[in-house]
Amino acid sequence: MDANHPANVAAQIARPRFSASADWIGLAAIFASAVVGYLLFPNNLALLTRVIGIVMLVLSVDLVTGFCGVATLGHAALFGAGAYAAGIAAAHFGITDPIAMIAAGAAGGAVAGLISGLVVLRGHGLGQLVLSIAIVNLFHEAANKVASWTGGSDGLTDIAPSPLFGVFAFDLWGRTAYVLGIALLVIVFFLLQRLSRSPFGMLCRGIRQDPIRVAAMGASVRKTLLKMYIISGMVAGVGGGLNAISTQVVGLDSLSFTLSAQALVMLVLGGTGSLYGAIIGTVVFMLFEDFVSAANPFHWLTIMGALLVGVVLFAPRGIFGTAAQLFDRRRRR
Amino acid sequence: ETIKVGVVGPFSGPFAIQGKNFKAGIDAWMALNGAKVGENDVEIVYRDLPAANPAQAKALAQDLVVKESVQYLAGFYFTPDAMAVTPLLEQANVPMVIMNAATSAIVTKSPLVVRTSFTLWQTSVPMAKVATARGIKKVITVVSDYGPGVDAETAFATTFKADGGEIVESVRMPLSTTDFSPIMQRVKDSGAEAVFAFLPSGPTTLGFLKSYNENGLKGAGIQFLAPGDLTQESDLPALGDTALGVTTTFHYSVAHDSPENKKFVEAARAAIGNPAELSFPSVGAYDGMRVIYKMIEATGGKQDAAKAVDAVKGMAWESPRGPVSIDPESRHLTQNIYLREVAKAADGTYYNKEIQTFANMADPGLAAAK
Amino acid sequence: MTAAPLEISGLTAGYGQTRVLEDVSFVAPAGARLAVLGRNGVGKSTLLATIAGQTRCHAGEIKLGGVDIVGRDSASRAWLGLGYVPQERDIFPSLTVEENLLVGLKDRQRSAVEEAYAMFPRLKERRRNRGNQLSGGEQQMLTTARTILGRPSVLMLDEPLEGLAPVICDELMAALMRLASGGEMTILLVEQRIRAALDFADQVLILERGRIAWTGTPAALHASPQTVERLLGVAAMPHSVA
Amino acid sequence: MSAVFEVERLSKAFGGLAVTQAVSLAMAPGDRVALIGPNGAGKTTFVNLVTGHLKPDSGVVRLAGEQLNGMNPMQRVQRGLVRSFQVTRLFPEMTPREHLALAVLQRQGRTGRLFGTFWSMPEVLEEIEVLLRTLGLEAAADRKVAEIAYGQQRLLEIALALALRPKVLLLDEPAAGVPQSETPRIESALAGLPADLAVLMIEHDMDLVFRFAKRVIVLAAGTIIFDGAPGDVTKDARVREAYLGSYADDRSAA
Amino acid sequence: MQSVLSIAVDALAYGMVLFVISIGLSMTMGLMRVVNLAHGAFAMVGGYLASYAVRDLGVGYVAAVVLAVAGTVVIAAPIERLLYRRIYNKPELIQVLMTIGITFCVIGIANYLFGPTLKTIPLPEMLSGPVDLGFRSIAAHKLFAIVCGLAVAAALWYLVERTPFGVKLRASVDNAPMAAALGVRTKSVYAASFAIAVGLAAFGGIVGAELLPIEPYYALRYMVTFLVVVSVGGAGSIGGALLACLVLGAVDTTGRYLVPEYGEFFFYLAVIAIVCAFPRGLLGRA
Ligand SMILES: Nc1ncnc2c1ncn2[C@@H]1O[C@H](COP(=O)(O)OP(=O)(O)OP(=O)(O)O)[C@@H](O)[C@H]1O
Ligand SMILES: Nc1ncnc2c1ncn2[C@@H]1O[C@H](COP(=O)(O)OP(=O)(O)OP(=O)(O)O)[C@@H](O)[C@H]1O
Ligand SMILES: [Mg+2]
Ligand SMILES: [Mg+2]
Repeated sequence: MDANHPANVAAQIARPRFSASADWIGLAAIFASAVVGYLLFPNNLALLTRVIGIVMLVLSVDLVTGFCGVATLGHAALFGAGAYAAGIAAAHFGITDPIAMIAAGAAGGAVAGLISGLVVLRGHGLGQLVLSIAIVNLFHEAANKVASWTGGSDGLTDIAPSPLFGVFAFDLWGRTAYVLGIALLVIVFFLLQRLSRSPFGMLCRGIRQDPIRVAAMGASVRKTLLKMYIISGMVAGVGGGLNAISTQVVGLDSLSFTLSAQALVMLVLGGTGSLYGAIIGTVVFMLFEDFVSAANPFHWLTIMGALLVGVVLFAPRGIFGTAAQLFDRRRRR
Repeated sequence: ETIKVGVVGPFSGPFAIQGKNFKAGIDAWMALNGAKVGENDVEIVYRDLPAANPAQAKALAQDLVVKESVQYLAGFYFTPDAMAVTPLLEQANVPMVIMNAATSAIVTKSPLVVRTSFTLWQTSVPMAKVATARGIKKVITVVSDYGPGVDAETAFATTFKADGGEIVESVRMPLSTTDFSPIMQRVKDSGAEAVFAFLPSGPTTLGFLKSYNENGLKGAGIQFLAPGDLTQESDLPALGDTALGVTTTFHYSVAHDSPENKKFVEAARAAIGNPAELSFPSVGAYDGMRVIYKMIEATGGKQDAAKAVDAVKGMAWESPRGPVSIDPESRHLTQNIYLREVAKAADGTYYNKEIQTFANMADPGLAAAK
Repeated sequence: MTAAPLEISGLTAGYGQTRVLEDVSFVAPAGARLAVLGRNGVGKSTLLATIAGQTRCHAGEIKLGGVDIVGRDSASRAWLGLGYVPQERDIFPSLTVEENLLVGLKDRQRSAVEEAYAMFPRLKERRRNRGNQLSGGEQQMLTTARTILGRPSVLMLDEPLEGLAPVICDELMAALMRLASGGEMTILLVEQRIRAALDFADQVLILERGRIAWTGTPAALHASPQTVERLLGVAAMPHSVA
Repeated sequence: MSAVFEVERLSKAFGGLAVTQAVSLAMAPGDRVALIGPNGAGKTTFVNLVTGHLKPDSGVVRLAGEQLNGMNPMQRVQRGLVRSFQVTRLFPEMTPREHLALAVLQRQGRTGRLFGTFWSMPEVLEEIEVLLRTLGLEAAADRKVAEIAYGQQRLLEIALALALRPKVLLLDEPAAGVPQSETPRIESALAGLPADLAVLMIEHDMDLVFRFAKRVIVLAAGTIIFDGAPGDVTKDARVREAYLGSYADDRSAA
Repeated sequence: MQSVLSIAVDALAYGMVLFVISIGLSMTMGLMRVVNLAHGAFAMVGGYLASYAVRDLGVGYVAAVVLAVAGTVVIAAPIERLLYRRIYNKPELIQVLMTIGITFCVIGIANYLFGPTLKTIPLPEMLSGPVDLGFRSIAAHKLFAIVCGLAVAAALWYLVERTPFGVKLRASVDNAPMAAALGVRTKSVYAASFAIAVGLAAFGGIVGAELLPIEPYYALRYMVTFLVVVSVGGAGSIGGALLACLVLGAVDTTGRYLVPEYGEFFFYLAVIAIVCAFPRGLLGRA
């Protein structure tokens, strides 16, 4: 009888593969690579900060695409909304405190996420993809049109964030921006790890695999996805805000289809459905791009293309996905 | 000692031809003037920025300054990219020489910015004068809906109206437009005597000019006025007869008749490989290099941005495009603007034939902004 | 003497690293009606799928009419005379019933689809409907009929009775019996309904964790209730009508 | 008699084909009804109409007195009308345990939670364990569904429906693909269902039907041709001809 | 009235050009279930080959079209064999990654071989002049595009819906292992239909070159438009693609005439409206 006591039952069941310690190891790995990045490339911090901003965008794509199965080629709308929200707060309302700007970015991203979600979730499959393209293009056009707020195609300038905590100024070497970026990334990553384990995260994965089954369990597919879209918007918005702070300009490119498509490519490159995949994909893509485009500014696109093709051929689940699979296989033997 | 110059431009991507022209202009300069200023070697470090992307522009500039330790930043095809970099200059102690980006306001963002290209105000205002001189009363403007297009429209309309002309309609079309028939129909229906147009050079200009012909506007006697971006030399082979007779105003024609230009074109064509690809960004780059060499000379190779910029204020020389000088106050280039017409040469190639000169134009855009 | 239609020896197969079948060997003579039985998950479906070329064969030999087919792809196996009706009702959802049948024809005349309609009149009524608009049972009829139309020399059916109304089951089993008794066709039947399978088969093969655990005739199986109990987990054998 | 579930004159046609024609039925709590009929008679369609996966042309569906027309499938499930699918619909990359966790959490309205996991909720774990045991799925509990045999997937399909603790349970061929050796598990699971739950089961396995059902409804060409006790159904000439075939002989012989 | 008619003509011409180029993509995406973002790249290759044939080899227009289409298919065949074959039946996102990679490579190579400038395909006398329609004149090449579009639509429809090949293709796509088990040589079927789709892309690239001129970035520049058209129509549906092209062509053209500065808005709002009303595209397969 006693064996059936809830606590005992729980104790009898082997916990699954993941465990809290793996989470901490992951966070520690991110932190460690951040420190290594800082020490090894003290002169590339601007690039690295930009990478962090884009990592947030790609994480945000992962939330809807990798976890929920909603394909999107329009996620830059969320990122750009965050960037413009932070930039406009600073340039037009004098809100120059970096933390407040990040908050503005997150809020802007969340609102854009809500709008995108409301539209995109009305479609299925390819329809979704096209709706997302339409959304990002509409956002882009709108930002171009209200040039008095956004600076139009000349970009939004005059963003001058005040020093972080009133002490650390955003300088040429970009140290402050980098440290701020890393701190934000670690926080966001920690929260997303939690999220992906949570009942909500599980429900989302269920939706990706079979939405009809989820509905047959009495859960609302639309509401769940919309919620995820808003969360995803906040994550992208933080990235956009970070970008606005570190570059002090926001351009229309941050709302572009191109950026959206790149983000998706980075995600698939790293491996969908895993937070690590999103980070690894972005870092590999951007550093590789930076490296080859500096090495050969004229023909690097071909090499980039070859990389993508190579990944599909030799690591069809993306870099992280395939590595994890290999590791798993080896361990099982 | 080696002095590094960081050049940011579109070397791949849809605008690669413009980046190629940057490089051709720079190579031409170095071929003609050597890679040494006094004791110092000059080395160019290129960074690719395929499309307008201020965040990346800033990251690249930072990378150039901090890691490559460049003493000069140059290039910049798009305005937002240049704008993104200006806040860095002071702290980095680096002057920036703009070889293309054409929005007037950039030079006001930092005292360390010098421009050797042109602004859309500079090239559009003379076109309004031409229209008035031709006795045209009603014009419709058609521009691409982005910064430079709006600049061109404003510049033209302001000047034309001040001279008593009438703008019957102002059309702004999305950059992505590919089919211009409906726009031409609209031009036709507007009752204007001439159309003032601006599109970024590239694939769409072909369709635009074709539509102009095919929809019978040319036949109906509606004149075509535009800044020279529309008849960029590299597009002329593709435009072919379609462009014949189109008149544009611009600061530079590859066919400009002067010994200085002959020398330049020869060197630049050798550098670019395909002679047909040479066009205006190359001359901005060529003159930009002249300015940078002067700066190096003035500072003796020491990094001192303010001194370097001061040294070129008021500098005047004979450029391949004609006589030019740097306005000491705005640090923008005062230059001649030419009215040109697309013509066919004896060897069957097309070129922009200069038919009228507007001498010593400063940037009217800066004046208008005040 | 001509080679047997189907000869399996030492067959080992599975998914990725996991092995599902271990060293399975048997021979099906011409016109044989072989029933493959076994508990849930012992590898019955895997056996058929491996023979059909849909699952990788790790080791062993599969001979079809004397030809070793291990290296060949499914399509060539089909042209060599193998017919396979999978368990999961693999109809083509966006094709109409008639088009589904056409795919199975191989190079036969289009008019041959009438044979399928004769076997299952229900399909004829629904001939213009798309596959995904069919009821479960209709889909089952369609998969079976489609494969039979290709006139295979060896026909493998994975639970063809699932989801069929009792009357239709009777008719299908009768039709299969007719096909086999002509001697042209050798039939391999995996079926959960033990009684139906035993009524049909002339030889029984029971799998247990990927290995052949028992072979014999239906009569012998009837005579040994403890085998049934042990290998199939069914306490009392439902008695046969025959 | 107080009906928990009522259907009135439900009709549906696809193009020209009337698949459901004015079907009416009522079920009381605790009812055990089998819905049988020839292939293509409209049984699955009937279930789809009731659960909201298809929109009826006319007719009314009521659950515990509340009219369900116009509600989507999800809302119907939330009110206690739960189904299983004829062709399994599961999450291929999740384990049975995770499936059940999701179902249990959903029933408790906890799937919106952003933090915490079911592994740290002992009462949820225990409920899952009980369900797994009932259907004999313990061994497969932590393997991906894509890797477990089809028969076990069918069992999981039933477990999922049970985890939602419905008022009315609609089972579409729950035993199809389940080997005879395993059908007792299903039967025992069904036997162990709460006494006040109304169950409607579609099934072609007559042995199971006759052991389970207290009432049999026969649907043919979209209309109910028989509604009565299991004992009487084999005697009905129309049913024998349209559906049962030799089975009826067997059974009367037995 | 005059201008309404005039707009209608423009809309039709624009729509049909879009159709000619997009229909091959509709085939790969809808029938082969491959999100082939390299479609534009193949259209571009066709354009380059045709331009090269006419300008540098001095071949006649018709011969150049045939040569270019055939040439593109020949170039694409090994790519299909080595790369595409690995991504049939793979998740869409993997297909996106691979085909974007291919596109990048094609762009890079085109840039290297032909330079970054525009390439035109000189038209024969017959197609280059305007044709008088009574109320206005229209470029002859636009009429040509309309005719080509209709011809392609009809031929493709027949092939897919009425021939045994079409049945085998659709069966292979629905369920490749099962089709193979029934004796369909799925690999050859895929290779053949891929060749057809690529041929159509090349043909569209050539016929549409007057509106969408050939340059290295062609491959990416118009991809979004093609993707939108195909999805709005419903991938794999020929009628759907045709309808989508006409509707979107009309919206785009009218918007551009009436309110050019909001042209994009109307186009994308129309896209959103249509997709919301028809989540699987106008005539999409379920
Ligand atoms: N795709 C797969 N990947 C990994 N393992 C699999 C896969 N398909 C089946 N298996 C495993 O192989 C074993 C045999 O499965 P198979 O489907 O052949 O059984 P079966 O005898 O047909 O069972 P059933 O009677 O339930 O249909 C099972 O343990 C199953 O878990
Ligand atoms: N979407 C649809 N369009 C057209 N006809 C359909 C559609 N869905 C079902 N049908 C037809 O309706 C009839 C009833 O189908 P249904 O699935 O309800 O049958 P069923 O009684 O469940 O049969 P089975 O026992 O074989 O599962 C079938 O003939 C089927 O072909
Ligand atoms: Mg099986
Ligand atoms: Mg059914």
